[in-house]
Amino acid sequence: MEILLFGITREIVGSATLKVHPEQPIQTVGALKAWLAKQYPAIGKLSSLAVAVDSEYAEDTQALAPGQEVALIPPVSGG
Amino acid sequence: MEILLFGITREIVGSATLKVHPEQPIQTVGALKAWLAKQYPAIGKLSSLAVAVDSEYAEDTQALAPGQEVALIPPVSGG
Amino acid sequence: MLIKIVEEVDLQEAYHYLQDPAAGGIDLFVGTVRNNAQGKHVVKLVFEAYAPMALKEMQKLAAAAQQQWPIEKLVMLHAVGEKLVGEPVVIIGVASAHREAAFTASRFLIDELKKTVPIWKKEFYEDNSVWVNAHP
Amino acid sequence: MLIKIVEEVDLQEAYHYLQDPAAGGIDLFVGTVRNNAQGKHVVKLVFEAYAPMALKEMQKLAAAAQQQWPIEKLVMLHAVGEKLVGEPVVIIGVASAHREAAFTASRFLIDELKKTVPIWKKEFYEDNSVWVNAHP
Repeated sequence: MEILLFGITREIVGSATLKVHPEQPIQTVGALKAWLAKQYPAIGKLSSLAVAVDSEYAEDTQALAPGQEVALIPPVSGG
Repeated sequence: MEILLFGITREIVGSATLKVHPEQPIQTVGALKAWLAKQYPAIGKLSSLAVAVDSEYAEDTQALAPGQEVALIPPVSGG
Repeated sequence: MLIKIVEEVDLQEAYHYLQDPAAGGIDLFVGTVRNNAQGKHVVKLVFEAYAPMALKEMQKLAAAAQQQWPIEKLVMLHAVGEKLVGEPVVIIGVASAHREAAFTASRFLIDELKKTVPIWKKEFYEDNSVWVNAHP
Repeated sequence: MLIKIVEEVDLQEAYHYLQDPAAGGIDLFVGTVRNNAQGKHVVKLVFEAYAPMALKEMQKLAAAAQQQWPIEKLVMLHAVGEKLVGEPVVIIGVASAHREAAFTASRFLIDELKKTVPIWKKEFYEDNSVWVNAHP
């Protein structure tokens, strides 16, 4: 699974995409968030973290499947 | 006394200024309004009529004196 | 503050004036000639002002807004003369550190301008014309 | 509706698009770079967007505004890249028959844009920089 990164998450990871190769497959958005917070403690310290699947905000319970575009959405600050 | 006219009052009177020569001197703003409504019944039918003295809205009780700039202010509709 | 009665209001002039390093939000309201009034087809409008008094009244409104909200810059421009459908007639602009004040003050200024500033609008329809607000 | 993510937002483009014979009021909100944030002197901002999703989210907000208010035309433009103090970053514009809807819908659109649209701002001060809102 490849994840698009923006803003502070891009800086924390150090690249604009993150290839995720967990030992066990990550099945849901919530599981992805938990895995990321473990791998990158700085991500766990953000004031909030959302995940977008195919460019829509996704609930923690949403299933992840191959072929989807997955992106991390740290707290937005446009405008 | 010469009065500046705008909008519908200019059209009712047919000129941009009105020279007022009443038989008896007009002492106040209220008296001027009453005199005008008598001379020009169409002015009396406006939804409201204000008078400005030296380019400030004037109360009916305000005294009129020579040398002032007096203007009729029919209902405004700018913007 | 920039307060003027002009032949043509100019949005770029207003925006240029409003730019300010301390402003984070600029609200611009542009009143334009609508093709329809009370169900009648509008052909054009003609605006007339008692200019010295209109400027004074606009300056009073600007001062009242500056007392109520933290304003960096403020613009009030009003056109006179003939205006066709779609053309701009009035521009209100407020620059403030935060958008709340910019929106609220703009709204206040256009609402009050319509109530007190001695400017008159004649609406021309296809078959007649009328001074707006003149009669009940 | 005109919804774009661009290098430079253009007020004339927004106003040109918003002109409409049925519109009597056009509200334009311009968000600009302020020289100060939480008491710190701001040197510049850098904006980054997840563009495909940001456009989708802006379109959803525009659709929500059109459902709530009678809107003739609607514009949402947001810049990305480096912006200096005083420069415009975002333009929201609403044209409506009456000014009430134009003001209210503009305010709604900028408020909601700041909450949900995936765009990020990094503030650069004289001695450091920070992603806005990232930490509690």
